Amino acid sequence: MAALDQAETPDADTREIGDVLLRVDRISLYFGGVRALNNISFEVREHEILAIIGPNGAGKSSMLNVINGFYHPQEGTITYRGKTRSRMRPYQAAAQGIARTFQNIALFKGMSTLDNIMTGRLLKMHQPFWMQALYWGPAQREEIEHRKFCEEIIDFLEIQHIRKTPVGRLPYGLQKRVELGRALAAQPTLLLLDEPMAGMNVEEKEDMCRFILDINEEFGTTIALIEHDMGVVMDISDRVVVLDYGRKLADGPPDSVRSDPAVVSAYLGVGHD
Amino acid sequence: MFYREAGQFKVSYAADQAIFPIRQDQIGMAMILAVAYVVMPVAGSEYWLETIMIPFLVFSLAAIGLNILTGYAGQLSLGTGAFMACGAFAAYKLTTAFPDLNIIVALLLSGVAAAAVGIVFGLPSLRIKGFYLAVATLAAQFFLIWLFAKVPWFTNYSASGVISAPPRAVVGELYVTGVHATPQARYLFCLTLVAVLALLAKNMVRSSIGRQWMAIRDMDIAAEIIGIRPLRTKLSAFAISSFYCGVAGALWAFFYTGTVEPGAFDINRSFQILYMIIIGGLGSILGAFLGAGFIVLLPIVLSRLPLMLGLPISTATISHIEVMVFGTLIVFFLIVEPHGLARLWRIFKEKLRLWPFPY
Amino acid sequence: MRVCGRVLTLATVAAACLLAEPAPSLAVDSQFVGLMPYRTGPYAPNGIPFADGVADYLQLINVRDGGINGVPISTEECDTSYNTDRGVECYERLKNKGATGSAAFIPLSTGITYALIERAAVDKVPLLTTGYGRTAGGDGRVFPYVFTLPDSYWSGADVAITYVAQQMGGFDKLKGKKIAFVYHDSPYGKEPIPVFEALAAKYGFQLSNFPVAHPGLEQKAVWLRIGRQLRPDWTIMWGWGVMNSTAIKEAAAVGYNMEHFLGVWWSGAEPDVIPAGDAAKGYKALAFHAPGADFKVIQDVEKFLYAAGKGTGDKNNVGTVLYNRGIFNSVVLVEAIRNAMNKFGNKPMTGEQIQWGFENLDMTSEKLASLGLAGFMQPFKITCADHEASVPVRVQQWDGKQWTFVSDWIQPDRSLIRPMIEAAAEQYAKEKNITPRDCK
Amino acid sequence: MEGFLSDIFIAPFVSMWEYPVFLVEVLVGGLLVGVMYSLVALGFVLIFKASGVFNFAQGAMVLFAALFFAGFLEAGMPVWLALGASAVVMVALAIVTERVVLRPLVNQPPIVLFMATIGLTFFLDGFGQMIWGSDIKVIDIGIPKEPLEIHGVLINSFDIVAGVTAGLLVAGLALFFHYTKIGRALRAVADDHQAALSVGIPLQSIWVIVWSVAGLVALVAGIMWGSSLGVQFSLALVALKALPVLILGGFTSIPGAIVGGLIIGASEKIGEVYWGPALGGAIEDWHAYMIAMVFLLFRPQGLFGEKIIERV
Repeated sequence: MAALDQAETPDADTREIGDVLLRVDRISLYFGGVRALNNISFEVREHEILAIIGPNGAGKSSMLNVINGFYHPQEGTITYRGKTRSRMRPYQAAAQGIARTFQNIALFKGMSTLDNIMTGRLLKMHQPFWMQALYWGPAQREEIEHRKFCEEIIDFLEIQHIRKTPVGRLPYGLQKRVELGRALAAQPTLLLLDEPMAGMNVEEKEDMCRFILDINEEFGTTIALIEHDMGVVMDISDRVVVLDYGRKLADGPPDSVRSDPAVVSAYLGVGHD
Repeated sequence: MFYREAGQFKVSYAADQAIFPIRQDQIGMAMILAVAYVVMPVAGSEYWLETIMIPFLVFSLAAIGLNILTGYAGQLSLGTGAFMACGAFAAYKLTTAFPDLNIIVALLLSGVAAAAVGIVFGLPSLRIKGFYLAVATLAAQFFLIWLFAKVPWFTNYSASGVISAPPRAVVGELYVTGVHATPQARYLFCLTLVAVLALLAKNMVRSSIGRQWMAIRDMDIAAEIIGIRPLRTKLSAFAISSFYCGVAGALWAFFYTGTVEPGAFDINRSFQILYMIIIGGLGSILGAFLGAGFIVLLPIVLSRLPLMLGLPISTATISHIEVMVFGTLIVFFLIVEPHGLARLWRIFKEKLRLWPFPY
Repeated sequence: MRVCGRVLTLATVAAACLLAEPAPSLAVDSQFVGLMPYRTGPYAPNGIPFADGVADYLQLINVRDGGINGVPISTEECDTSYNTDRGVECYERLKNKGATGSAAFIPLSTGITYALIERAAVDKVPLLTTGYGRTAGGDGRVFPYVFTLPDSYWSGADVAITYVAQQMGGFDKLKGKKIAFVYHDSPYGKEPIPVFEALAAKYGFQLSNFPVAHPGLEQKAVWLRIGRQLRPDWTIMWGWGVMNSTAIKEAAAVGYNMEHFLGVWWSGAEPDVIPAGDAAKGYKALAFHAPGADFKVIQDVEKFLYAAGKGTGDKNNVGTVLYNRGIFNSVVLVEAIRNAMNKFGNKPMTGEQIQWGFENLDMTSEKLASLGLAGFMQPFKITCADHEASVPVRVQQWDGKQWTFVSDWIQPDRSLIRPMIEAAAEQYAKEKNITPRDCK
Repeated sequence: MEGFLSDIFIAPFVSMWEYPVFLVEVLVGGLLVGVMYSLVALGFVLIFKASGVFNFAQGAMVLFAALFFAGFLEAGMPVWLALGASAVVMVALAIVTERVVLRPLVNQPPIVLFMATIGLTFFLDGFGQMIWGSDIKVIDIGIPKEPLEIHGVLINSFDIVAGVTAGLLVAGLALFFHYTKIGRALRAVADDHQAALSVGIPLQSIWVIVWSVAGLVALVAGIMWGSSLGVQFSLALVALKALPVLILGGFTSIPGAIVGGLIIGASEKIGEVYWGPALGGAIEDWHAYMIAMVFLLFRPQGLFGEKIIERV
């Protein structure tokens, strides 16, 4: 993983929870009359794994959509790397180092695995289109350089055999992996994962957990994830934020959240009775 | 038997990323080029060169252009004819206003002019999608054709509104347009230009710009979230697509018919190019050539068929049957292989790999 | 998929076979005439009777006379659908067929004519464009292979204004009058505008132009403006195909007086007025030849072809305006070939020889009569320099059943048109670096 | 330049003010032309609504229906019999289309189905003309065509008949959609194919029905257009005029097709009459598309289309 190690976070392998990377401050989001998020505040710290949990319709995905600029909250602010942002487009979030995966896989179905992951490198490729058209000199070198990088991700995620397969033909679990690979290709500072293990069997979940932990440990990538499997959440996350009907119920280390009475009654209690 | 890639190992990413990574394909391509460059000009009759090969090449180029926009970037356009007209009229204005301008430069500049127009009419694509966008591109189609017919400046104030290509040479006395140009010279010029532009297009679609287009096509929201700027990407597709269509239009006017009225680039032309990329295969440069070949040859073959078979059918009936067969074939191809001839070709190659043993 | 592969291969092979130049199954010693009609497409209703006329007369020559001076005629049709690029393909396909290549081409489309002018000059094949095409083609010094006989649009425009003036009681009455010009928005419709403008300046009438977009189904706005706003004294129309009948209907719908509505010779045939029904009564159009079946040649067609089941098309079309125009085209072509044979010998003629035949065409009244065309049109003569001849034109009127002449023959004003044609031709020659022939 | 600007920004309004009667005539003429556009657009909407297919062949179906109707009339059938016979032809066409074109293409992307209908367009054009020939046919079913003057405003009686016919047709369709079992099934299919299938609505027969209804609408449009313009090849081109109407009204809205048609018809005639001269005329060709495009920029789903919510 030579190339990955040279990533933008020099203190990668120390993996100590650092300063606040992202602060969500009193966010409210409405769709017409429906209030999807209600006065939510929390923080994501550097190098941590933060889990956002809550029952269906709690506003988890909306929260991620707000963070990466797809939804624009009516109230509240988001501060990322010390900068408070106003209205911003998703591609600007991507340029600042926020990458994500989606609950209902959002791969480019007509393209191969390799091309999907290469697409994740777009922001790092700077040759003008006419150089690309000539496919010569710097453009070709750039292409090969990034190909190497993507091959490393492919090795890391153990998807070498499906390198040239159109992703539309892949089974669900592999598609999830490719999507993770695409997000990783951008060498993100903050990685948002929306239910990365939904619909997977135990074996696949274990693989995915391993990847998430490896990413976090090896590259020091900060991860915010949404997950329903409580076992997984409690195992891998440093901190847990609990949402319910657009409100925040709890925020803290897994153990304290687990014992929080509000959480137990609203969520865990219902689910695990 | 002959088409095996076993034993060919790729040792570098550069080799793996080549357009034709398999040796048999390289040989095949070399043979096609040899036929195109040597056999055709020597053996092909004037009829073949002038009315089959040149329109085939021109259409291929236009189909590549539309394929970039529709097949790769996923923006359905019915304005191809208008962008071709832009190229044709720009080339006419350029060659008549600057008689010393080299024809190659004039053609490329006319492509640039078409690209500029393409960008303007691509702007709505940020907000309008799918069939709505297709109908919006019709605005470009009808407006531009009207404009070229109405503003006499475009036709150098010709009373009839018809432009006619002035004679121009590539170098010295080697004329490629006008009456002095031999069919061979015209054909070879078109062939070279189309081959080079096709290569450039192939390079673009396998580079990061091509991946951006495809990302927008496959899922525009996800594309934006991984950092692709939708407007810029869509506009680049419009611009480059229009460039190709513009050059194709200029070639049409200068190398095929020799004279052009705006009506030559009407809505039917746009549809014709659209059939080519659908039948050839969306999102495939090879498909553009296959589709163009199919659409150019089909009516000619159909109109000759009864004559060849000696059937006493009236011209009108032949024409009607021709139209019917054309429509039927479109439906037939869509049912058999919605991904077009390019996919059929790939399946054929995969079969060939195994041939003559089934497994 | 396996089947597909095979089908594909088969199709490719079949296509390759078909495109190989077919061995000409035509008799070696016949005169080949390549025809490029349009029997399909938006203008088919007008293209069909014309094409039938052309084909029937050539057939008649074979059946009745055994060919031209004993040389039989062979033909092949290639349908253009009025598409310029299909026209070019047809031209290229047919031009080298037969023993000597196609004798001439009759495109019946201004767009196709424009595309073929240069090619025909290089290939030395005459283009016969009777009453359409490039007006400047009337100057034989610059356009040796284009024949716009017997009249160009410019002659037509001049006659139209002359007729209007006659109806008003003299050219001096034109001053201050309003004339509307409704035209097909294409090279065809735009051609006469310079002449109308010149005449408007000369006689002081007010000209208003109304373009109608192809194919001409939408004229409501145009006719509201003409019939309810401008209210012109006369309306002149250069239309083709469905545009004509639509114009007549829309004119009637705004209550426009048909007696003051005059079309060019391409707007004055049965398919133009019949669909409009009674609304078309009183509508007028120019004509350089007569309609109807009262000519020996038409009767011969009926006798030798249709009675024997050898006719090309629908018998009902025989004797209609466009059918007769088709006959006229073939008559001119056959006489040009005959002329050439008389000079070069009775064998299939080349395009170059037929061009000579055209340039020495002298259609006297006696000759017209001997061809069974007595009273069909006025005599004319083609020369090296003058490929148009500008024969006198008449105005015909639709009475609900048939066309009848309502004016005398009107001679176009050569002194006005000829210099304009020569100037246009000269400009073309300059653009294309052509040195005009010396015709002395 | 100044003259040109005045022709664009001042003269048209002055003229409207000075000759209000003429303005009314243009407006009424435009609205009634718009109704005719709506008749064609309706067919598009029906099929798009129920099957998600952008049926480019609607124009060809109009021509096809009109050719058969005119042909039957010419063959000496009385009007009602010709009407019935052509209706049978259109239903048969719907059945064959479903069987041969649509069924094999189920679940293909919309553009493939769109292309297939273009193929169908060619087939219908060729087939119809091969049977009935390319000559202009006249449909005369006794609709009066004389211009009427009402308070000095000239109105064409034919246009009035067309307007009433379109109105009746739309009312009929609205009732059909809202109060019949088939209508409800159609709406269910429009919402979600798979859901409709899973509650036992037979998709294939629904498609046959909706294509038949669209075919009958095409027949009505064909008769109206045919008696106004004559039946021949160019009639298929009116389909192109229905496209901006569709955009404006939204692809899925029947009232949208009507309102869109009226707006397009009126604005296009007013544009041509008042601004056409300054711009060189024949602006009708693109005017409607430009209006539709500008409109789309502000309302991408059309006037009555359902709002598009983007989700990930």
